[in-house]
Order: sequence, then structure tokens, then C-alpha cells
Amino acid sequence: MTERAQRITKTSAFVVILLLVLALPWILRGTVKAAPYWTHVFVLIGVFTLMTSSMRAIFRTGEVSLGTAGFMLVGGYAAAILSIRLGLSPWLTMLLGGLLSAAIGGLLAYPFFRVKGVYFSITTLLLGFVFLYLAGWMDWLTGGWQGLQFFNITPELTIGSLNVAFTTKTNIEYYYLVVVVVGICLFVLYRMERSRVGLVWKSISEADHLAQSVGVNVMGHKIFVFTVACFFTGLAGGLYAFHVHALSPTSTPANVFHFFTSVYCLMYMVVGGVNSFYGPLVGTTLFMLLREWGRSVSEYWPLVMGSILILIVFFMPKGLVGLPGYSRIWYEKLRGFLRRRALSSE
Amino acid sequence: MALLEVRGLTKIFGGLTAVGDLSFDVNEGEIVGIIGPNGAGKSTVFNMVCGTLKPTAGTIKFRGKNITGLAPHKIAKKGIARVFQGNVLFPASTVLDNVVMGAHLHTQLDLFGFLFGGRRARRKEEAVRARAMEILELVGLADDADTLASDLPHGNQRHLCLAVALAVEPKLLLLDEPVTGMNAEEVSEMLDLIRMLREKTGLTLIVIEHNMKAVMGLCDRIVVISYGVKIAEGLPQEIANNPAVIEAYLGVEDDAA
Amino acid sequence: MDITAQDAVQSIINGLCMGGTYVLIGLGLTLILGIMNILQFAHGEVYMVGAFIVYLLCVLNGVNLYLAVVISMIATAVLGLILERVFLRPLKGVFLSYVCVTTGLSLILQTAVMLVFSKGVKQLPSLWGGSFSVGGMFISRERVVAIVIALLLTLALYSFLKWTRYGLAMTASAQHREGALMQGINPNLMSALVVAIGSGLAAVGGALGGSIFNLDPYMGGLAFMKGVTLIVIGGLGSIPGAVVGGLFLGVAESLLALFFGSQMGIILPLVLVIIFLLFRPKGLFGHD
Amino acid sequence: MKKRSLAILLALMLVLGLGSVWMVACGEDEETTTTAAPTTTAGPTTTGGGPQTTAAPTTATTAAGETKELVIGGIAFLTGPGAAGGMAAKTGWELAAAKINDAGGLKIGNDTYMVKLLVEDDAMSVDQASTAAQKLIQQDGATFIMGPLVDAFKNVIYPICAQNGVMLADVDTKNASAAIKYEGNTDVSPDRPLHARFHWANDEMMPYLFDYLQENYPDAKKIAVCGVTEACTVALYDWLGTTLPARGLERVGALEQMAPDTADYVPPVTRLLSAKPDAILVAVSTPQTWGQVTKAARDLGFNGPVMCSTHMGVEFALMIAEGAKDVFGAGIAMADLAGLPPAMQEAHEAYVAKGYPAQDEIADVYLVGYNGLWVLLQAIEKAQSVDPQEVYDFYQTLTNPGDLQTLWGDGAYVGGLQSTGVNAVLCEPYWINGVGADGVQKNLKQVFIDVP
Repeated sequence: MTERAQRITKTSAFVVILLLVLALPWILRGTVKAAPYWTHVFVLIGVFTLMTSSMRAIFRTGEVSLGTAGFMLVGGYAAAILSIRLGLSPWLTMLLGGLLSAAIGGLLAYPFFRVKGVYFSITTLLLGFVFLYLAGWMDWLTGGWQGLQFFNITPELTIGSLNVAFTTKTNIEYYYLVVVVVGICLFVLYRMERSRVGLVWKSISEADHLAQSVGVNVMGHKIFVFTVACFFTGLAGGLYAFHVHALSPTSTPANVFHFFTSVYCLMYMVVGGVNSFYGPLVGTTLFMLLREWGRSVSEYWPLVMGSILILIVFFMPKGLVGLPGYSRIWYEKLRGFLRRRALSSE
Repeated sequence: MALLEVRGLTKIFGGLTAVGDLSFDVNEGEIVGIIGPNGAGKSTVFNMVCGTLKPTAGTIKFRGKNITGLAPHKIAKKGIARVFQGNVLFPASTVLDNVVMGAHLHTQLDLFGFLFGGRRARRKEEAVRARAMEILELVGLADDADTLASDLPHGNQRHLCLAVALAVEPKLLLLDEPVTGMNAEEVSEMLDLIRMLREKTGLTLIVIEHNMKAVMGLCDRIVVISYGVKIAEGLPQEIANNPAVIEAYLGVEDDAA
Repeated sequence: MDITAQDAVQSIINGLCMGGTYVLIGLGLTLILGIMNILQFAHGEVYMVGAFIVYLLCVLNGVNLYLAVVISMIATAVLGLILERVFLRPLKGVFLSYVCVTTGLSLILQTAVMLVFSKGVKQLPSLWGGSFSVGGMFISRERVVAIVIALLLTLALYSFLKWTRYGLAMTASAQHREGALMQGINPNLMSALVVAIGSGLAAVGGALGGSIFNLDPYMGGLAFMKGVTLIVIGGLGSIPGAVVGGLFLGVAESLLALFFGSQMGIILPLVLVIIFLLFRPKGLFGHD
Repeated sequence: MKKRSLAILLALMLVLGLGSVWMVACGEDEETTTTAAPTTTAGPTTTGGGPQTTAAPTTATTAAGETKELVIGGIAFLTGPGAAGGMAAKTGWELAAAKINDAGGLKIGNDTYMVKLLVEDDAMSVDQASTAAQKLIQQDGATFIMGPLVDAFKNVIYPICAQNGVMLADVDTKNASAAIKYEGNTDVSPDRPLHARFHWANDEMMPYLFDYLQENYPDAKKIAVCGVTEACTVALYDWLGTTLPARGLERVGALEQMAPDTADYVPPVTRLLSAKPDAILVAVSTPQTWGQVTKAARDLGFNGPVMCSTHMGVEFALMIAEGAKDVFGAGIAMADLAGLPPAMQEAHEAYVAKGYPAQDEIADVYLVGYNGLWVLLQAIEKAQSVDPQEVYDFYQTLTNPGDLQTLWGDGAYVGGLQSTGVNAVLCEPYWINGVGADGVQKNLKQVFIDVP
């Protein structure tokens, strides 16, 4: 295929997917019985895609952050508390939640990046727990383990005479909100990765000492990417908060702010394909849909999840994104095998 | 004024003196060799010059400015590049990308440029790539521009390391054991390359090397250290006949061989 | 509220006991981290499996508790060997793959145990029921037994590492992997050995934890977190570090909980550890 | 891909996205009329406020003697730690549904309704609770939702139920009734139509526990209070500050809150005992708290009574605190089944027949679940309607003793007129179980929980 043809295929695929994403609520309305419910599921998928992609941005510099859920908690709680106590507009508080998360991430990034690899993962993991316990402990601010509820607070948008409330009645408005916000964030991440900044990240993950010796401010870049990722994660938290309208730090592994959410994001990332920008998108969408379809066997879900993860690591290191490539290899292998058998039987 | 002035450089690791009160100068255009037995502290000296390690005491001046204890990337910006011991590369990147990364300081990173990369930024990027190709031609790797760095044969990887460092466009280049693990033919090829570079670009070089023969043939001046202390300095012939040096080397010749 | 000095001393003793179980899980984690450079996310689940094997033998089949602990230790060591051979060894050193495979394993083990033993909270018989009083302090007998067992095992491990050929090789590998390779130490053998030993110790920790507190398929997560915290305090791959770190963590939690309430007993050690990490990233006994 | 094309696509995306929002906003009015409602198999009609989505019309008048399905949804935590409780509640619901279905279903008018029970997992997470509720209501057509077992999640589910005209039935113990004011209290109130409570709350149970304490441990005057870290625990503690002195008892020491993930209960119990209490009250308990507190207290040499106001079989506490004595609380001791009402014995036979052990630590939870669904089905049958609003309205008229039957005994009715302002709280008999000085687990006393 020529380069031009390749580009055309890619662009058209992108456009088709984009149109699908935009038309989704209307498709759902026409096809399934419980459209608001499925729209709600896709809203959650959008939020988690943003978290997974942010995690992957940090991973581009070679470090695995396991504090994703913690920063989501910071963003979500900050947005909710500011809206509840100070009556600020959800639009503003979502942004402020992201900024607070970014500020905390940026401040902690320097000490955290002084350690590398396993140590960095451990530190972020512990930080996630600190946030979780703090949210439970500071009950005068966060409502404690009981959590916060704020059903009366809904983002609203007024353009001229038109007033749109992003309610959970049909979830459609909120879906488009998530599509737009997550779309912009993903676009920023995409542009970063494909630009020189992305090349620098890659160089840091491959050989940080060498990168440093050719003049790359390794620490600066790591702090930058961590801060940006924390901002997006916090923003995801805000989006989550105003969709579910309740936050609870219940300390069980299933809770959304628990460390396991970070692990699940890691899984979505790896299963989708860690080397591709589209990996987190594919991984998150497929897995969360799978989980929703498999509700009736939800107690077996962690087992399925773990098994798929291990199988993917062992047999498809490029993740699901690499599936076309694998299928060709597997097909070739099968053909070779069949031919050999045919030859031996003759 | 010397290009690099090292005065009283000392590094102590938990009570153990790795480098003690080391002083030497490097003049513009020179090739200086630093030799010494295993564990003499040669790499520690490099690490301190490059900023990877902070000296316990002493100063390092580069072009008259104090650079002691600066962060590595700032030192690189001042014009000191380094080739690491072993083949330290960006293994999963192409040969060309390796050199492009080396030219990092000569590219522009603006905060919003990456969002809507304009024509100007693209033109700049193309210029960097063209320059990288030139450097690859210089070290003889132009044909392998699109191969992955990790797929190159050992000798070529060493050349690529050199190319990456050259892309920084340094005033001073530090080479950590550039010919270790090479056969005689590759060694002479590498030495020719280094000499050629100096003639073409007027680079100043400091070389750490085990291979005495290579150092003798290459360097203008040699500093010998043993257990972190300078025991001799001078022209190659003087060093070769210095009894202290011979003793220091003979003492470890057994396990080196 | 008046907390007497007696309460504090009592708390320290209880903290040491908690620390003992932490040490047992932390030793395995830190050795695996030091020698294989893996954070074994499934180690908490190995701890849990060890406890459930004791439950299976002792409560469901009436085997003597102490015998059951020994059998569980061996069985879990074998489980460790299998995990190492099948899942960890084939992944040659890719950090992300290790994280994924071990977290995957932890999910699988959790769910498998939950499906086999059902979800309810369970309890192992007490190691030695009741408590005795010394100078007005009440000290629970089973906690004393737990400290003694933890210390004995730590000593045994220490002498193994200090006096035997394999032990010395293991210490060498933990301190300097490349150097050990050059000395002709078989890294695969070392990995297998260290996972087996670590898993066995974790199983005993699980049994102690399960009889003092209670058992459930999700208990490994918390234990893992404690183990991770203590290796940050003690330093990567360091055995004295793990012991000191574990006991320190146990006592700190206990005392902080006594003076500031049980919430602070959980949060403050974590905050302290993060601050600690900023000033001493290599831990108390860590090395470069 | 070209950079510019991406920028254009982004702009396109923005425009389309905003456009779609606009379309939604404009199309809102006509949508409600044209969209097919999520047709539930039961076909209830909603009288609840506003243009709602549930509006399907097959009413009971169509044909005589039809057999239909009544979909009832349950939400509980089925995964993760503590899943045992959720699973037990699910089992109880299943047994109650099976009992009604085996007896031929509910006879409403000329129709027979078979109960179709669907239980979803809330995974202890607010978004999953919300997802579960939306699925049950919209996809499966549930018109009554039971659960979830955690108070905080009821707040998440209630708006979804109210929006869709679905009745939310609290079948589990409440941590605190509406009489206890604190932020986030989810108890029934006039502000929460379509929300009914089918079981007692901890503070409604406590007076009977104190009665028992004063009868059997007359010397125990000073009571230390602890519980899990929750807003309601603090509120209950404050409430006890005035309630206890009125009975001649004294609340001593500070409230001791046990954070989730607490491994060692000795430090908090040491603090608790430093006030030198005669008795300990576990005001709000997780499955472990009661047992762990008892064990720690006994290890620390405390010999006074330890009581718990959350419903729980004493087996559960004794499993952790082996051999402890003088422990009692609200719940049923399965070891002492003989003296219990026939309805409960029958339920337990069905439970054992399903393969569960006769002496199960979590048997109490399934009984509570069973009881809740049974009462709900009684209310539906008495109301002679499957419409949530009608059932809810009728339920509030069942105020005569004996209007409803429960597993713990007869004479139950709907009360709570004074405390909540609506008659949506069930008053029922219950039991105090525990271990006395003789060390035998038994059902100590039957009480009748009467909400004023």
C-alpha cells in the first residue's frame, strides 16, 4: 500500500469511528431497550479512557504510576466539595479539581521521580492509599466514609435562550459532554506524543542517562508529564463526580477510588496495547463493555480479567491493537502447519 | 586559559575515597587520556565532570565558568558531551532517531507548538533531520538510518554512540572506553575516526581507556590515576617510561589479563 | 482520656506482634524484589492462600494446627516454585510485564480461593487461647506465640543466608546481580529458591494473621500493602531492613492508633513513609 | 495522519458534539411522547410526577386469569470483601420469591403474578450501584428495587428509582433512623416518596438492648461506645449522650471509631477501656467489628458485657472471640432455633435444603433479606396492584397490628408516624440473642420494636 493510500484509509477509519462515537446515543435509542443505561455505561467508559490514557502518558517516560485512582479521587472530591460548600458552578469546579490534582501531582513529582521503577510504583501506590484514607478521615470536609451526595448539582449550559442541563435522565447530554472533554484531552495527549515532546519521553524511557547527557532535562520532562496526567486524571474525577452525583471512599477493593481501579487502568492499557496511542481506548471500551455484559457472572470477573491479562502479556505483547499483525502471523503459521501435514501425508 | 580546569576534585562514597584531590587541565583542541587500573576512579571523574555525580569537594571550570555540581542536562548545554561505557543507545529507536535525539538541544520545544505544529516548527524539524543524516554519513552509518539501534552490530553501535554525542555539537567530548571489546581492525578504524573528527571539527576530547596501546597512539597528553589519586601526567612517551605507572599497572596486570 | 504507661507498653508488645506478621510477609517481598527486581503483587495472595491451606487442613479436616502450618508452608513454597517457573521466569526482565502478570495472578488467586471456600469471614483456631497478666498488663498468649514464631523463622532465614552456600549466593545476588552472575551463580536457581522461601514465610504469616484476626479471600491486599510499606522503610532487598521496618511499622501503627485513634494509626505511617522516602530513598538499610 | 486534518476533525467533533446537545435540548419535549417506554413485563402505570419514561399500558383489566411476571430487582454487594453479606441477602430474597412462586404466585385481581427476582452487584462502588439500578429498571423492567445494603448507596439509587417511578424498599437494618439527624441520612422521610423501610434502625433497637442490660446486669452503669467510622456512628453517639442518662445509665469515654482496614483492634479498645466502663456498646458494626472488639476486650482483661445494636447472629462474634461470655446483641442465634416462630423454622428448612449449613454465621442476613421481600410481597398482594405508587400508598395504611406477618413473629404493622411524618416504617417483633454467663448461645428475649 502506498503511503497516500494508507493515510486515506487511516483518515477514513478515524472519521467513521468519530461519527460512530457521536451517533452512539441515537444508535442506542434505536436498537436497545435501555438506552439511558447503556449511555451511562459509555459515559463511564469515556471517563476511564481518559484515566487510562493519562496513565499511559506517564508510562511513556518509563514509569508505572499506580496512583491514578488517588488523583481521580482528588479531582472528584475537590470538584464536588467546591460546588457543595461554595456553590461554584460545576464547570469551574471540574476545572479546579483537575488543577488541584495537577498541583498536588506537580508538587509531589519532584520527590517521587527521585526514585525509579519499582520504587516509583510503590510510592504512587501508597500515595493512592493516603488519599483514600484522608478522604475517609477528614469527615468535616469530605463526609467521611459515608461519602458525599449532591443530586441537586448539575452542570448547565446556557447559550442565548437555549439551556442545556447535563442530567442523568437520559444521560445523552452528559455523554456528549464527556465526548467533547475527553476528546480534547486525548487530542492534546496525542499531539504531545506525536511531537518532539513524545520523542523526548521515549528517549527517557529507553535510556535516561543518555538522554540527560545530550541535554534533556529528564526531571523537568517527567514532572511535566506527571502534572499533565494528574490534571487529566483529576478532570476525569470531576466528570465522574457530576455524573454519579455521589462519592464514597468505601475502603473495599471494588470501590472506584481504591487502588484496584489503578490496577484496572493498567490492565486496560496493557490489554489494549501499551505501545499504541489507541491501546487504552480499545482496551477500556472492550473490557468495560465485556464487564457490563458479564454482569450475571460478576463474581468471576476478576478471574477472567486476570487470565486475559496474563494471556495477553504472554501471547500478544502488543495488545489487542496488534491483533491484525498477530492474526497474519498465526494464519501463516497455521498454513505452514497444514502444508507440512499435507506433505507428510502424501 | 585551559578549556577545562579541574581543581582539587574529590569524591567520597560512604567513607571510601574514590577520587582524591585530583587536578588537571585540558586545552582546546587536545586529546587527553586518563588511564589507570580497574577501580582507579576514572569513570567517577567523568561522572563528576558530566554532573551525574556531585563532587564532595573541588571545582570544575569549563571555558572559565564554574560548572561544579550542575545538573547533567545543563552541562550538556554548556557544550560537554559524553559517550558512555558500553553501548548506551536508545535501543528501540531507529538509528536516525537516535541522532535526532542527540540534537535535542538544537531543536525547539515550545509549550503550545506541539498542539498545532506550524509550518515553521516542521521546517526546523526537517533541518534537524538533515543535519542528523550528515553526522551519520560522517561516522559511516548513513545506509542504516532506518534500522533499529539494537539491531546494529556491536562495532556499528559504538559508532552510533559517537554520532549521538556529536549531534550535541559539543566543545568537549568525553569518551569512556571507546575501543574496549573491539578487534584490532575495528580499533584502528575507530581511532582513525576519532582523529578525523578532531581535524574536521576542532573537538577537544578526553578519553578513558584500558587499551594502553590505543591511548599511546591517540592522545597528546596522558593523566594517570591510581586509587583516585593522580600519580603521573605528561606526554605518552614519558608516561610509558614512568616507573610509578608501570608499578601501578603491573600490580593489577595479572587479573586484567 | 487517660492512657497510662501500662497501656503504652502493652501497645508496644501488641505492635511487635503485628510487626512479626508484617516481617514474615515483608521478608519474601524484599528478597524477591532484591534478587529478581520484581514487585510481587501476588505475594499478599500467597499469604492468603497459605492461611486458607491451614484452614482447609485444620478446621475442615481436623489436622493439628501447628502441623497444618508446616504443611501449608511447604505447599505454599511449592506454589511459589510453580508461579516462578510458569509465570515469572519466561518474562525476561520487562518491568511492566511483571507488574501485569503478578497483578493478574493476584486477581486469579483471590477469586479462586473465594469460589472454593465461599465468601464469609473465617477464623483459624487460636494458637494459644486467652491472655495472662504481668504487672497489671494483659498480654494475649497467641500474640506472644506469634512473635516467637516470627522471630524464630527470621533467625532461621538469617542463618540460612549467613552460613549456607545457597544462602550466601542469594545474599550476593540480592546485593549485586551482575556481580553474582559473574561469580557463576545460577540466577534461575536463585529466583526459584527465593520465591519458594518467600512464599513459605508468607504462608506462616498468613496462618498467624488468620488465627489472631480473621481470614477472608481479600486479606492479602492489606497485607501486601503493609509489606510494601515496610520494605520502603527498611530498604530494597535488605533482610535486617525488613525486620526492623516491619517491627517499626507494627509498633508505630499500634502507638499512633492508641494515642490518636485507629484512623491515624493507618494514615500516619503511610504519610511518614512517603516523607521518609523523600529524604532517604534507599531506605534505612538500602544500598546503591 | 496530517496534523491539519486532525485539527479540522477536532473542530468538526466540537461542532457535532455541541450540535447534538442542542438537538437533545430541543427534541426533549417531543421525545418523551415518541420514545417507547421501557416496556416492563408487569406493565405498571406510573402516577409519579412529571413526564416519565415508564408509561406502558397493559393493565389488569385486559383478560381474566392471565399469568404474568412481576419483576423485582435487588441490589447488593456480591463481590469483594464483605460479599458474604450480599450473597446471604440474595439467598434470602431467592427463598422468599421461591416460596411465593411455589404457592402459585401473587393473586392480584384476576391475574396471577409470578415473581421474577433479579439481583445485581453494586460492587461497593457508587457508579456500579447506579449502573445496577439503571439496568434493573430500564433493561429488566423492575418496578420494585430492594437494597442496597449500604446506606450511602441508597442515596445514589433513590433518585434513579424516583425518576422512573420505581419503589425503593429498604429491607436491611438502617444504621440510624430519621430521628437521628446527620448529613447524608438516607432514612425514609416525606421528602423521599416511594421509599419505604421494612426493618428497624439501630437506634430503634437500642432501648430494648438497654432494657435487657439493666435487667440482667444491674451493676453495669457506665457504657463505652464504639462503632465503625461513619457519620451515623457519631450522630448515634451524640444521641446516646442524652438517651442514656434518662435511663439511669452513663455514657463514658470518647467515641471510638474503627476505621475500615483496621487490622488490630487492641489499640482502639485500649482507648475505650481507659474510661473504665462497665459495658461496651458497638453502635454500628461491620461483620467483624463486634467479634473483634469482644476479643480485644477480653484479651485486655475486660469482663463486662459487650453488646451490639446491628443485627447479627452471636455465632458471628463468637467465631472471632472464641469462648467469650456475656455477649449479646440484636439477632437470631441459629443454635437455638427451637423456640422461634414456625415461619422462621420453615424458612430455615428451605435454607438448609439449598445446601447451606444449618449453623451459619451469616444466617441472620439471609433472614433479614427473606423477611423484607416477604413483607413487600404481602403489601403488593394486599394492595391488589403491581403499580409501585399504589402499593406504596396502600402500604402506609397498614397500621393495625397484625396487618403484616414477619419471620420473627406476628403482629407487625406500619408505624413511625411521629418520627418520620409518614407511615413507612415497619414495626415488628425481633430477638435479642447472645451468650450469658453459662456460655451457651441462645435467643435471649423477644422484643417488639415499636416506632412511635
